[in-house]
Parts: sequence; C-alpha cells; structure tokens
Amino acid sequence: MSTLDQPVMQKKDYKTDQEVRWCPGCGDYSILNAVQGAFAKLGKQLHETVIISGIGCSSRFPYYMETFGFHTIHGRAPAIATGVKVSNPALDVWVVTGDGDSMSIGGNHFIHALRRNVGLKILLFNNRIYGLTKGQPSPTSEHGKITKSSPLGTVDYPFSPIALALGAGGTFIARGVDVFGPHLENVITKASSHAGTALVEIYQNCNIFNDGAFKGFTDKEVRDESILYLEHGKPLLFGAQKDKGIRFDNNFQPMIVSGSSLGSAFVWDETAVNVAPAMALATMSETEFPVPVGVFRRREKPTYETAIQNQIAAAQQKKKESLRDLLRAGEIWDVK
Amino acid sequence: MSTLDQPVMQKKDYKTDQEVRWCPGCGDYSILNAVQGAFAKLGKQLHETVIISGIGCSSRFPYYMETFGFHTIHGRAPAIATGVKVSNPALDVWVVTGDGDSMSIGGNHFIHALRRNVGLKILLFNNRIYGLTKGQPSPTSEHGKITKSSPLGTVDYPFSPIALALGAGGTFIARGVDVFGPHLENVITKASSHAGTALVEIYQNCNIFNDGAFKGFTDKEVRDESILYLEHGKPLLFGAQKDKGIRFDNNFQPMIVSGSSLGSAFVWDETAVNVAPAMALATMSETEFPVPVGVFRRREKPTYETAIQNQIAAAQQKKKESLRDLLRAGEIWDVK
Amino acid sequence: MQTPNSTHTSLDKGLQDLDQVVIRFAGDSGDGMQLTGDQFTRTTALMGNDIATFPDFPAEIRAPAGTLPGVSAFQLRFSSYDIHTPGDAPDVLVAMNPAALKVHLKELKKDGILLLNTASFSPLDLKKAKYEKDPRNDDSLSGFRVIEVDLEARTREALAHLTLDVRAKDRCKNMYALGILYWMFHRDMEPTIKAMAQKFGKKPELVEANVAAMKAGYAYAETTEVFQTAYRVAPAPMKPGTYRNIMGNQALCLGLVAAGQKSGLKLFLGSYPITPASDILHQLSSYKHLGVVTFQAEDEIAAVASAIGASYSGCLGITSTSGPGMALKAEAIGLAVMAELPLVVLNVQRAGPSTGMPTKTQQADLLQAICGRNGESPVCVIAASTPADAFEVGYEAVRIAVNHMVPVIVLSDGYIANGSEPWLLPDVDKLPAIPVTFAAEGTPGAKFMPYERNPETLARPWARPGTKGLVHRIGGIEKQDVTGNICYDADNHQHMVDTRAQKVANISNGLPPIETVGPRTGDLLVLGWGSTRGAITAATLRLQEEGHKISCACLRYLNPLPNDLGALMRGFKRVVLPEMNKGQLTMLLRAKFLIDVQCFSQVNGQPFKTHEIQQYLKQSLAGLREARR
Amino acid sequence: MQTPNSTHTSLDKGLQDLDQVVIRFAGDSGDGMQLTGDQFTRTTALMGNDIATFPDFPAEIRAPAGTLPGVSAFQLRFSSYDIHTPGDAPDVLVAMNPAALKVHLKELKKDGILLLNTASFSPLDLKKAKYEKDPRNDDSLSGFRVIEVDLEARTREALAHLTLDVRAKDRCKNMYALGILYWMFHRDMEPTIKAMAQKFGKKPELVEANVAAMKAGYAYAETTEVFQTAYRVAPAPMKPGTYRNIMGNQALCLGLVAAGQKSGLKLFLGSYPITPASDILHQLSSYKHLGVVTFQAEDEIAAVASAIGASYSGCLGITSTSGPGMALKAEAIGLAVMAELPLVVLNVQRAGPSTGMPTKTQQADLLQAICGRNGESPVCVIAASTPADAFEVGYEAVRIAVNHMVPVIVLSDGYIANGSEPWLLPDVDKLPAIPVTFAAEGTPGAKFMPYERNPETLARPWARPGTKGLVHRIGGIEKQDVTGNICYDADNHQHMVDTRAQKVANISNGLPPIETVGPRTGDLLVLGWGSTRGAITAATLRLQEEGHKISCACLRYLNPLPNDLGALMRGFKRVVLPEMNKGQLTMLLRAKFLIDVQCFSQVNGQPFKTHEIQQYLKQSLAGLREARR
Ligand SMILES: Cc1ncc(C[n+]2csc(CCOP(=O)(O)OP(=O)(O)O)c2C)c(N)n1
Ligand SMILES: Cc1ncc(C[n+]2csc(CCOP(=O)(O)OP(=O)(O)O)c2C)c(N)n1
Ligand code: SF4
Ligand code: SF4
Ligand SMILES: [Mg+2]
Ligand SMILES: [Mg+2]
Repeated sequence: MSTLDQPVMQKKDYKTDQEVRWCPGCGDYSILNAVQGAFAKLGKQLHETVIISGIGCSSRFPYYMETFGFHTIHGRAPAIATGVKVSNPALDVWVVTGDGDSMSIGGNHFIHALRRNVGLKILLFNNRIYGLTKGQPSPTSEHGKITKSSPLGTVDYPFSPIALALGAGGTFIARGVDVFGPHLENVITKASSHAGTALVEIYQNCNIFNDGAFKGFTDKEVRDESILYLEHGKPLLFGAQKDKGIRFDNNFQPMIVSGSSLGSAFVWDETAVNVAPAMALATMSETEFPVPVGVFRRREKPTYETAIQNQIAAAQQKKKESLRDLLRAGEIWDVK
Repeated sequence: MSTLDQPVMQKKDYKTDQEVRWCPGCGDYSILNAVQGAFAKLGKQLHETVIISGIGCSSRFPYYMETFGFHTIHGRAPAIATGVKVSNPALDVWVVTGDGDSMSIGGNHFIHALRRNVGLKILLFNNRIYGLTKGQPSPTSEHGKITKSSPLGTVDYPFSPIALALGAGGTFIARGVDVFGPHLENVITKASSHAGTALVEIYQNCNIFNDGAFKGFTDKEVRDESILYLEHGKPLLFGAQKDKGIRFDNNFQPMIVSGSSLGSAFVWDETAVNVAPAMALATMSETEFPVPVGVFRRREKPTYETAIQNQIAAAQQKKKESLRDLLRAGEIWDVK
Repeated sequence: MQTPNSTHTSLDKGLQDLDQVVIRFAGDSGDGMQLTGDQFTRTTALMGNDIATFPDFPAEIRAPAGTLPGVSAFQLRFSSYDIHTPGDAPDVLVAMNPAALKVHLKELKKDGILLLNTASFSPLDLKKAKYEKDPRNDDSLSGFRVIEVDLEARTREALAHLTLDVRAKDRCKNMYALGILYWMFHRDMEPTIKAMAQKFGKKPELVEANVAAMKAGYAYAETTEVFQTAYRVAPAPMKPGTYRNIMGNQALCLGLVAAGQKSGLKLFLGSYPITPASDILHQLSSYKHLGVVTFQAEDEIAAVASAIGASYSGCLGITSTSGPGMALKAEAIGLAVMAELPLVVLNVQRAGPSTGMPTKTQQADLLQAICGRNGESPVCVIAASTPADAFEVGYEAVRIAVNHMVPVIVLSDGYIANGSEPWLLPDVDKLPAIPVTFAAEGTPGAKFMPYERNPETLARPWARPGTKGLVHRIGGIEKQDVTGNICYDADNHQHMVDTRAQKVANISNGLPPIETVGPRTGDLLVLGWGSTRGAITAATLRLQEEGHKISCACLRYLNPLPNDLGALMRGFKRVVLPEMNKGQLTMLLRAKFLIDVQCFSQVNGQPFKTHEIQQYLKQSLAGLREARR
Repeated sequence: MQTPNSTHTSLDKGLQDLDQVVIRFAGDSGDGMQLTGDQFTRTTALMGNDIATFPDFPAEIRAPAGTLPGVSAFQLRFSSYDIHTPGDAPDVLVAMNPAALKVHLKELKKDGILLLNTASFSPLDLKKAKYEKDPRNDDSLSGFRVIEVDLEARTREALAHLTLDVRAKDRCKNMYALGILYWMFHRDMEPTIKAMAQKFGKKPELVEANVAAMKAGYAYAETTEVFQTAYRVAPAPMKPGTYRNIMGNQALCLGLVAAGQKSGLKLFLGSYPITPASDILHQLSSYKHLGVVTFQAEDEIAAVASAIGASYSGCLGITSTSGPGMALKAEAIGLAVMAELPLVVLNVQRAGPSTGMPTKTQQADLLQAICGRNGESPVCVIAASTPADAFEVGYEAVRIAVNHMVPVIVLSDGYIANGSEPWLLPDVDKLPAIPVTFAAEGTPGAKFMPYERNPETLARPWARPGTKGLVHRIGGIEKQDVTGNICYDADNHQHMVDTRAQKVANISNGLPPIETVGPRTGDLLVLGWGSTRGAITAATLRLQEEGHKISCACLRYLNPLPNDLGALMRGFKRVVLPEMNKGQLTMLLRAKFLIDVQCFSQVNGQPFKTHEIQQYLKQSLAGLREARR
C-alpha cells in the first residue's frame, strides 16, 4: 500500500479536528486507539483509506479518523462500501458497524458481503445493545435481557456473529476485545492484510446501557482463566499457566482437558478448509467454556472486485468497439 | 391439530379451483403434490392452515392450496408470517419461498426467523435461479454461472442455505428433492411436527431457465451413488448396496470409507447439541461427496410465540388494570 | 411576566401575582435538566395552572461534559389562563454551566431573571463553552436580573451530614436549583418529595439527599437577601374534571390501547427503534398485562410486515417509526393497500432529509405519507396537533382502519411526542364505539368472496384465518373484484384503482365539521395541521383581540380532506398556511381548490414561535387592507 | 387500410397501395409471436417504412398452453408517412389458436383480415379458450375477411424432407404464417433469412427448417386462390441519415453509455432484476468490453447503495428498477440528496400499486419520484417519451447529475421499454459535451471544504477518494455548509434545506424552450409527459387538420419544471393533460400555476389509444365553443 515516496504516518496523523463525542468510558475510545495504532504500524496513507459506517454510536467512527469517511444510513454500509471497492479496487475500504447496524437492519448486506468475498474490512462493534437509541436489545443481546422494549426480558435468542459469518461463507473471521488493546491491534493488522472480506467482531463495553456485558470473562481477574487465545498452528490452551486445553470428542463436542491429557488439546488451524472446527468454537457456551478470541478462519479466495476487473480487462482485450460502432450495432439502414 | 369431530382430509381436498400455472415439467408440480400428500397424512384442517409466500414462481404456491393463503411481496414472507404466528399461535403457518426470495432480498428476515425460532414451516424452493424474472443468477447459483445478467459467468460464490441456517441458529433444518416424492413428503411431515422454525430446502428443477441443475446427483442412474440419506441414529452410508460411508478425520474433514472401514462411518444424530457435524455435511463439496438429504438438525427449543404468550399470560395474572385506571395512572388532579 | 400587583408574604418579602411565567432550565446532559423541568411541571400541574412544556434534547450522541453540543434544556410555561404553547422567550433562565449560558442567554427576555451556577467557570469550562472570556466580566449579562449561586458548594454544604460520595452529592445540585425556583414561584414541595421517594425508593440515602438539597435551596432563597420577591401564578380556570399531565407519545399509546379495548381487538405493534418514536415501542411493551403484543423487528420492513400479518390474522396491526423508517415501509404499505387490510402506521416526524437531525422536529413527511408509494396507492392520513390530541387521533386511526379496511397513517412529530400538557381525562364509557364484525363461518359449498364489498364504505370483509369455510387467497397482484382471483383485465384494473380511491374518499363522509377558532367567514383564514396548532391558535387569538377579522382551523384529516374545507376557505379573502416544511399541505390545497393559499414556511428544526406567526399574519392582513384601497 | 388504388403484380393478382397497416400477431407464449413480430418489424424498417411496435406479454408467470392467460401478442404498424403510435385497432389479426382469437378478435377492425390457424380447434382447445362452441360455426367471425389455414399440417408438409422431430417442425409454424404475411404485404424475405442464419448458426437444420417454412408460406399465399390481392406500403419520407430500429430499454442503455464515454466517467450499475427493467441490467452487463461495471445486488436497497458508493468513489452510479423496487430505494436516495452526489435512478414504471400487473404499463410513480422520501428531499426528475427518446433522456440524466451533483430520477414505462421505433442515429461527435472536474489535489495544511459550492449551480465539489489532501467526512446527518461538519444549528438547517432546493431549481435555467406541436397560443393546449406522447401528438395533429386551434407539448423535465411552462399554458383558453394515472402531473401544475388543468385519466394498464384522446379533446373543444356562446 504505502510506497517509499510517501510520508511515514504516525498514530496522531489519523486524528481529526472533531472532538470525539462518545460517553466518557465508552469502549469505542479504546477501539479507535487500536485502529489508529494498527494503521500507523501498517503505514496506511490517509488518502488511500476510506471508512464507511452505518448509523449508531459506533458508526460515528469515521468523523474521528483523518481519512476519507462516509457516515451513511442504518445498516447499509456494506452495500455502499461494496460499490466503492468494486468501482475502485485500489482503495483500502473499511466498514465500521454496530451489532444493531450489522446484525439487525443490515443483516442481509452483511451476509452477502461475506458471500461475495468483497475486499472490505468490517469492524463490528458488538456491545450487545442499541446504544444510540438508548438501550434496546440487539440481535446479539443475551436471551432474557431486560430493556425498555423488553421489560420482562427478551424472548429471542442471540446470533453469534462469528457463527453467522461462517454460515455465510466468510473467508476471514476474527474476534477482538476493546480492552485487549495490543491483541486487538494485532487482529486488525491481520484483517487488513487479508484480500477478501475480513470480519472482526469486537466486544465493546457500552458503559451507559449495557455496562459490564463482557466483564464476566474480560476483567483482569478472570481473563486468564476465561479467554481462549486462538493461535495458528498451536494447541488450544488457556489459563495463566496454559494448563488447560480444549479438545473435541468424536461428536465434535468440545471438552476441557488438563493435566496428563493436555496433549490431546486440538491444534488450531485458522486456514482449515472445513469450517466445522471454527463453528464448534464459535458456538461454545460462554459460561461453560473459555471465550475464543483471535482468528477463527482465514482462507485465500479470489475477491469479487478482482474477478470483475479481470472479466472487464479480458473483455476489453477481446473486443474493441467505438461508441459509433456500438450505436450502429444490429441492422441499420440509410435514408437518402 | 385436527380434532375428532373434524372431517378427514383427502389429498384432493387441498386443491383449489385455480388452474396451476407453472411451466409444464416444472419441479414445483411435484412439490405441490408432496405437500398435499403430507397435509392429507397429517389430516390438516383447511381453515387452520395459512400459507404465506413472497414473489416468484414458487411463491404462486398458495393459489393452488385450498387453505388460507397470502401471496405477499418479494422477500418479506417470513416477517409477515411472524406477525401471523405471534398474534395467533393456534394457526398452522407455512412459508413458501424461492432461493431469490429467501436468500437474496429476503435474507435478513430468513435468518431472523430462524434466530427467534418462530413456529413457521419454511419451504425453500431452491432452483438456483430467478425463474419468474426469466433467468438471472440467484445467491445459490453456482460460481461462474452464465445468464443474461452474467454473460461471462457470475463471480460471486453461492450460499448453502443449510449452512446459513445453521449459522443463524436454526432448530430444524432439512433438505428434500422435488423428484424424491415420498422422501420429500416424509421430510415435510417431520418439519410439520417441529414446534419452532422448520426449514426445508427443496432442490427444484426449473426446466426453462436452469434445466438439470441437480440431475448430476438426482437422476435415477446416479442417485444411489450420489445421494446421502441422513437417518437419525444410523451411520452415514450410501450407495445402492450401502457399501460406502462418510467418516470424519480428527480435523472434522469428511472422507469416504468403504469395505472393512465401513464401520467407522459417522453415526448421525440429528438432535446433537453441537452444530459442527451438520455444518461439516452442509459444506461438503457436491462433486467430491454424496449430497446429503433429510434432516440435518432437529433441536427442541421454546418458540418465540409461546414465550410471548407466556409473558402476557403471566403479566395478566399479576396485574389487572381497567382502561379507566390505565388512563388515570400517574399523578392526576381534579378541577372542580 | 406581565401585570405585577404587589402583596406580602409571611416573611415580608414582596409577593407578586403574575398571570404567566416561562422558565427554561438549561445545563449539561448530565445535570438532570429534563428531570428538574419534569418535577416543576408535575407540581405546577397539580397546583391547577395551565401548563405547556418543550424539552430540547442535545443531538442523539452524548457530547463531552461542558461543551455546547452537550447542552440539554427544558422550557415550561404555566399560567392562570388557557395557553397553547410553551412560550417563546423565557422570563427565567436557569443556566447550570457556561455552555448552557452561551446557548440560551440570547433568548432570555430583557430584564429576565438569570439564575447562574457559578461553580463551573474555570478557564477550561469557559473554553469548552467557546467563551473567550468570562461573560460575567463583560457586559454580556447586563440588562438581565442575574442571580449568581455556587450550586455545587451550596449543595455540598447542605449535604455535609450525609455519607454519600461527592459526585453523588453534586448530582443533587439541580434539586437545589429547583428548591430556589419553588420558593420564587411559590410552589409546593410535597409532590416532589413524594416523587423522589418513589424514584429512589430502593436507595433511601438518595431520597434524603435530593430532598435535603431541594429544601436547602428553598430555604436559601427564602432567607438570603438575594431574592427580594416571590411570585404567584393563580390556578387557571379549566374545564372541570380529572386531569393528568401527558406527553404526545404517551397519549398516542393510550389512544391505541383504548381503541383496542373498545373494539375488542388485540393490539400488535411491530416496530424498530428510532428517535423520536422509540418511546411508543417502550410504552406499549409495558402493557403486556393488557394483552398488547409488541415485536421488536429486525428492521422497519419486517416491523410493518409483521403488523400486516397481525391484521391479516384478525388483530389490529400497528407499526411506529420516524422519517427514514417510514421510507422503508413504503412498499409494504402498498401491499396493505392491495390486500385492503386495516393497519395503523405511526410516523413521529423528525428533521430530514435522510438522517437529518433526529432530535429536532419537522412536518416534512406529509407528501411522503400521501404520495410516497408506487402506483395509485391511496391511504388515509391524519395528524395529531397537541400532546393530548394524540389520544383522540390514535383512537380515531383505529376506528377508520377497521371500519374502512384501510391503512391509516398517523403523523405526529418530535415536538408533540416529547412535549406535554394537562389532559382532561375522557370518560371511558363515553368513548365512541368501534364496531368490528369478522366474516362469519362459511356455509359448506359456498365459496367465500374476499372482495365482496360493503356498498356504503366499499370495505371488504375481514376474514380471520382459523374460521371454518372462509379459506381464500389474497395478494399484492391485481385481483378481480369480489372473487379476489388474480386478474390482468384492463377494465377490472381501472375499476379496482377507482374503487380503492373511492373507498378512501368515502372516509370523509363520516367526518365532523371543521372546528374553527373564530367566525367561519372573514378576512384571513389561518389553516394548519399538526403541532403548529398551538402557535397558530395563540397568534390568531391575539389578532382577534386586536379586532382583526381572522379565524384559524387546524386540520386533523389530511387524506381525505374534510368535505367542508372548500366552502370554509372560500369564506375568507385570504388563506394562509404555516407549515414546518416547504409548503406540502399548501400544495395539496392549491391543486384541489385552485385557491391561492399562502404558505408561511419554516424548516429549521424548531417549532414556530407565536410572535413569528403573529407578525406574518399582521403583514398579511395589512396586505389585504392595501389591496382593498 | 385506407386509400386502396389497384394495380397489378407479376402473378396478376391484385396489388393495392396502402399508406399504413396495423398487424397484430397473437398466439400462445410458446408460438414465438414476439419473434415473428420482431422479424416483420426489422424487415419493414429496412424497407424504409416508418414503424411502431407494441408487444403485449402475458403475465410474468407461464400459463398452460392454449389458455387465455397464456396468450402473447405483438402489434406493429407501418406506414408511408410519419406515425407516432403502433395504432389502435389492427387491420390484420393473426390468431394462432382459439385462445388468441378469443382475446383479440374484439379489437380487429370491421372488414379486417383474420388469418386463423385451424390446427388447434379440438374441443379441448376450445374449452381451454373458454369457448362454449366453435366460433367458426356461429357468426362470431362474420364481418371479417377470414383466411383459415392449418398451419401445423402445412408446415409439416413443407418440412417433410427434414429429419427434425415433429415438435421442432411444429415450432416453425409461426414462420409459415410470417411467409404468408410477407407475400401479402410485399416484404423482402432476405433479412429474415439472414437473421435465422445468425440466430440458429450452430444448428443448420433449424436454420433450414425456419427458412423453408417461411418460403412455403410465401409460396402458398402466392399460389392458392385464397389470397386475391397483395398490398404495398411505400417507404415513408424520413429525415435522411442512418436508422436503426430500437426499443426503449436499449436506447436508455445506449444513452448512458454514450454519456459515460463523453464524460470520461466509468459507469457502475447496481441493480436487482424486476420486470420490465431487467433488460437494462442484462444489456449493460454485456458492455464489459466498454468498461461498464454491473453489480447484481441482493436487493434494491443494496443496488442503489452500491451505486451511491460508486458515485462517491468517482464513477457514475446508476440503479435501475420498477415501482416496488423504487419504493425500497427511497431512504438511500435521501442519503444521496444529503451527500449531494451524482446518481442516476431509472424507474421503468409498471402497473401498481404493490406488485400490481408487472407486465402492464402505467405512469403512476411520478409523485413517488418527486415526493416519496422523508423530509424536504429534492431531486431532478425527467421522463422518456418514446423508445428513441430514451437515448437522449439517458444522456441528459448523466449530464444533469454530474453538472449539478444531484440524484436524477428517469421515468420510463413498460410501453416505452418494450416498444420499438426507427431511430435516426446521432452523430457521436455532435453529442453535447459533459465536462467533469474532480476536486484537485489539496495543498498540505489547507483543509478541504467538501461543501464549498459553485456559485452558479450551487453544486459542491466532487472529491475522489485516493486523491491526496482531500480527506474529509460526509454523511446523512445535517451538516454545516462549506465545512460539511455535523451541525444542528437551526439557521444552518434552514439554509441547507433552502440551498438543496435552490440547487435543483437552478437546473431549469439551462433548459431549452418547450417544443410544441402547433402554435404557442390557441384554444386548447394538450400537455403530456412520458409514453403518452405518441397518442397525444397523433390526436392533436388530426384535430389540427380538422382546423382546430389546438397544440400539444410533451414535457421531458418534470422537476424542476421548465421556466417557460407557465407562459405557454396562459397562451391557451384551456389546458388538458392525459395521464396514465389519476392526475399526478396535473396536480403539480394546478398547485404551481393555479390554472384549471383538466386531467384525462386512464389507469387500466394499457397505453392510450389515439382515438380515445382525440374524442376527449373534441369534446373539450366543443365545451370551449359552448362556453364562448
Ligand atoms: C432506518 C433507520 N432505522 C432506525 C434508526 C435508529 N437507529 C439509529 S442507530 C440504531 C441502532 C444502534 O445500535 P448499534 O448498531 O448496535 O450501534 P451502537 O449505537 O450500539 O454502537 C437505530 C435503531 C435509524 N437511524 N435509521
Ligand atoms: C421488490 C421487488 N423486487 C424485485 C421483484 C422482481 N422479482 C420477482 S420474483 C424475483 C425472483 C424470483 O426468484 P426466486 O425467488 O428464486 O423464485 P423462482 O421464480 O425461482 O421460483 C424477482 C427478482 C419484485 N417482484 N419485487
Ligand atoms: S451510549 Fe454506550 S455505546 Fe454509545 S457512546 Fe455511550 S457508552 Fe458508548
Ligand atoms: S420458469 Fe422455471 S421455476 Fe418458473 S414455472 Fe417455469 S419451470 Fe418452474
Ligand atoms: Mg450496539
Ligand atoms: Mg429460484
């Protein structure tokens, strides 16, 4: 992306003159910080980057990044971004969306972007709530959640964005956490280098309407025991001493192993053809098992925009037609 | 459903006075036949059944069923049906949709119905093409498909409706084939008895715009060797002599076994908690492996509409409030 | 604050009688201004004044503390006579920080009272508020009666005896300010004490803190020299009956619920959250004990679609949204038009286009409601004009929808939705009946005809699935009348297009005559619809007092228009129509009646001010006199 | 078939000269009527006649063979003079089966020629066509010149020497019929022979079969006694130049591509299939060699959204659809209005509301285009009026969109989309230039101002992502002018609402004067827009010939309206406006000009017939004379 003659970017270069207007303590601040960190490491040029968002607290993101930014309408960012990327593949196109924006009203565009493998980097800020509209349940809110619009608790069941993305055929699927700065930065960096659609689900705390949604497994005290860091080629181990592991029984049922049987821990391959293992991890119960973060899936696959460009290039090779000839195609006749 | 004092229904009773207007040879005819067969077996009462469809050749279905029918708008049938089922759970509500109707414009409503586990029976007529609009590719059309709108072949990748439904958290997910009448009738019967959302993907031949889309594995000659009939509690065997089977390696990678190692074939459990095995089958390559038909997943889970009804019943138990009192809630004062 | 007339309080400080006061509380989002205003409103309502309120929220997203975008305000006006608006410029401004001062000072009346919290005037605070220098040290505040109080310090003192942490104590400073105003305006503290007990019931220390702060403020005002006089506003002469203070969204919900109970229909709301309509979803969700079903859908399309499904199944389908969501519902509403099912669509309008300014008010979705669908797709459109009026409008929407088997779009707006006024509770037994008759069980052999119409209304029968002998098919494709079978015949299509139009037109036959303020003939007729009613009425009344031949009428029914509208308009020399859009109703009236209706347009996200309308009308009247010479 | 004037052919059968003929081919969907009509059209065009066509497809879904809903028809009219419509009642009806006869006989002119295929008159065939008894045996056919031919038997004979199976041979019977008509109307078979060679190039036996069948038909007509006379229609005097026969959807695509090349912009079409707009997607998809990018989206919302993204990235974003899809695009079009990006939206209208009658034509989406969004959301709306005109309209849409940085909605309809006419090819070098200037690289330090406007047009700069120094943020929330920063200020919002409106209004400054047929003053002005142009013009010309003071004008620009429209209307005693809706443009004109414009409304899914309009106008003129007495 950035070539020699271009300036080296510092983290601060990505900051805009607009004052950041999230609630004090909102997880979005740390995500903004991680993104700017990753962009600086990758040396992204400001003018080569486009950030497209929908509507939601999270979707205010573009205003705080000194790149091209388009704050669009609720749920449609992936569709708009597809138009941008397909018509100008040279651009580095990012989508910033929320769990309501992407899983609720924007669910269709979300799964279709993944299906087509358009070269978009999607950052899904999942706070399991509608922040901007002041606290209704989202499709990722836990079953039974009590909110203004569900005073007796929600009766619907949450999506796992990771599972949904796997079902839709996504080629890069990962998860990060707002408070795991360096890890998040790293995941974002990996996403950036993936050619096709890259989804990064980011657990984000909304301290106003859903405070502590993730503390159960992200708090400093519990973190080590309750987070499973996915590392390519390494066994699925967790715990401060990496003394516990995950293996699967013959029915693909995950189980926690330790001690002598630690060796049976499943060796993680983020590039596996088969989505089943990733699916098994994505659907593990948060309460009985550690929560996986990192890369669930990473598969190379031709992107939508390159395929289109190739078709066009080939067609242009094969057939040259002037506008005049085009209009005269088919039967024509002259009147004197 | 049907009680003793109600008439016993014959297959013919479900036929309407409207002449069926699909192209001669269309797979929709056999599906109509299978549905009427299943309904007769189940003794469904005409007036207790509602069939709601979107737009497409397949969506003309309700006009040919002597039940309540609502031919709505493109892609929205699941949302409309949700309103019907939630507001009147006593009704037996069916959704008939096409691969464009449900996977393209209606994708979002489709995954959300599955997420909520609303008691809808969804029959997805998958002919891997847009029939009604005369032959454009659908989200289930194979990569590289040549059509009027993709003269050089499509560049996007198809959804597997089964995989998508698994990713969305569906509780009953099955597949049938138009030309496998009795099997299809059976699958539909099973779907009917499932309490939550039941999805039946039906491979359907569009002999006008996508003729032979499935013949590669459904034709009489090849069927036995290329279809894998999923049977609960039985090993995954196929072939005329059931002399081949499917097992999974340690990485969940499916492989074909035969002869001595036939015993290692995976024993199918459609009620498994874990979706991984179903996912592994749903994503098997059609060319390298047999194509699974039957029930991929069947899990009991409280339905959306019952949960709502229970909340309301409980609330009504707990609090009685007259209209008068409701209006007078909060601070009131009198002016003499 | 007109007509002072001095008397004396027990503490021999001056006590003046006023006939009306406009107070505006302004502070940081975190300062609890909405709650403070709400408390003052409830107390004042209970004390029998007429009252109108106007909350002015900051933009949806939370802004950093102390900044201009973070300022939240609540204006209220109370009086000893019948009022129609929350007032234009405030008599009293409570400014909790420099930002609030910066944003709202320009509106304070000359000689108005400014209660200024001096706690937060550090250079940083001033910078956040974009003040070069401290406004207290230049002449910014001259011409106002400024009362400076360090609310923070005072409140901390007052709560010194409590163990709460400082931040919790500071959060009570709004109550201290409220106490001061309660003394100034001779308000009773009891209702608020009760309210605090309810609100913080579970946390007694918070109840105590809030009440203590309020009492301290009251005492402070009573004792210090700073406050020379208190003011009294006598109760307003109001129609006898039981009252309740109500906001527009609340009233709309109650109207729907009342209609549900009167008609015996189960209510089903399919909705997707959106400002400023979300509260409708919230409130109806709290009515499960009344059998109301609410469904938070995945998007606005699913929301309206589910409501259509509910109506199809024999319940009353409702969907609620605002502008952008309304745009998404257009196609599905067209299906309801074709299926000829009852449906109630609530659009709480906000400032557009696109996302626009979600927290600001506007009336620019009228043409969208009437014309915003493909094909000739007629629906009924009615509008609420005040918070209390929303009750009747919600009720009426249901009546029309089921009586005529037609979608009804109800237009409200952010100003009505969040504004409040005293509401004279209706006698539930006297509410008009809403008769609903579902198609009866069919007789074996006889084919049910889903489009066999009521000759008078042209409504088709409502056939509930589950009813024996009524199986039938309907859909969005053109259909043969009576049978409902798909039909592409040209004459039939013309017939159905005409029939659907006539069915909606017929609604106007049952409507009451248009209510006017003033005689039905004269020089100038001011027409309005929706939330402009208050300002239009107030301005008209003032001009009538000045002896002008002016009348006004606010239209509830926008499609179809009332049958007597043309005659009414022709009874005046000129017709003027203030709208918070670029002339949408004006266009419809000009086209229909070929009368040169003049639009007074304002599209700035703010409600009209009475004096602005009054001024425009004065000029228009002057113009008429000119013309006569 | 007026003005017969007998001469003689070589085969001394009568040969009559005619100045125009209307032929209608009607048969089963499977009978290839569209292809047959298409062949006759091409041949006739090549022979220099003026020609207009009107295909009338059955409903989208395929109906069973031989049934009424399955009937497909193609009407064409050719002449030795300038014509404007495919004609009203046919002179010649080709009926391939009883169903076709049943549906179309009622329209055949008295004494008209009926070529009837007798192959399929079995009782079953008659039953399918809902004939109680064989119409040949009662007087159903009396009053027509009936020619009965067993096309199936004859065709099989003719192809006896070929090895094809019977079904394939039977599929050639339409060519046999075509051959008969070629003889009857003195047409050259060569073009069709060429066409068959192209069409079935890979299957020589099919080429041979089709050609053989046609020649056999020709010979049959020439030799048998059944046919006494052939007819000749001399070439029409047409403007010199190179012609091509073109359909509306085709022309629209070519107009867009031409504009793309002239402006140097890459075209991006985001679309979702829908009748009758799908062919636009199909055709543009075949232009990859011209660099056109087409994206078949998951739905209409994604389609327009992707087009907006393309425009944002510096390409020309286009989206194509029909009514129901248009409804879904409303919210996103509002975003384009706010973002002030160029965008071309093509709505090929069909009969609504809701799904309506997808294969039938209508003009009822005009108000949706202009008013169908939330908030004050102004866009430019223009309409195509004939198949060939669609080229210019497509071209003009791009010019306006990029010149004014505004969404342009183009209205066409099913009648234009599938109808065809000879098109005088434009000189590509003479096409008006479409200058595009993107914002230049920014200078370091200087902040780019995305809403700094062109003082004349008020258009904002088009800044391509990827350009150094232009990074900026835009969105759907109200923004400050010039900087583009989010802004909730009341005065700014009013300013922006006014500016967006003025920007669209400014488009009318650059427009050419309205073209009229007839003088610019007189008794009656007939206004029209879109596909009614042909019938309106034809009717007007006839009445002018009768000496009436009548003129007509067809408006291309519907929003903003042309500046000279008011003056033009005031030049006439009365203004009449035929529309295939319930008076949508009529309403706009009445509201804007307070002129009592009379709408002649027809909403039956069929195009107007010239004589219907002529009759209405005659009455209107009579009414005027009355009034004068
Ligand atoms: C068409 C439309 N519908 C609804 C809304 C209201 N709305 C704005 S943001 C939002 C959801 C926000 O939730 P999420 O996407 O999770 O973002 P968050 O605020 O939590 O970051 C909704 C319902 C809208 N702006 N537009
Ligand atoms: C809003 C809207 N967009 C597009 C269409 C046009 N349309 C009708 S059916 C259809 C797709 C049909 O494909 P599928 O759902 O697979 O049904 P099939 O005809 O193959 O059975 C489309 C695009 C429409 N009717 N409405
Ligand atoms: S509401 Fe929640 S998500 Fe939104 S800014 Fe505040 S803390 Fe963050
Ligand atoms: S087009 Fe295809 S799907 Fe539609 S009716 Fe014909 S064969 Fe069936
Ligand atoms: Mg969220
Ligand atoms: Mg299909």
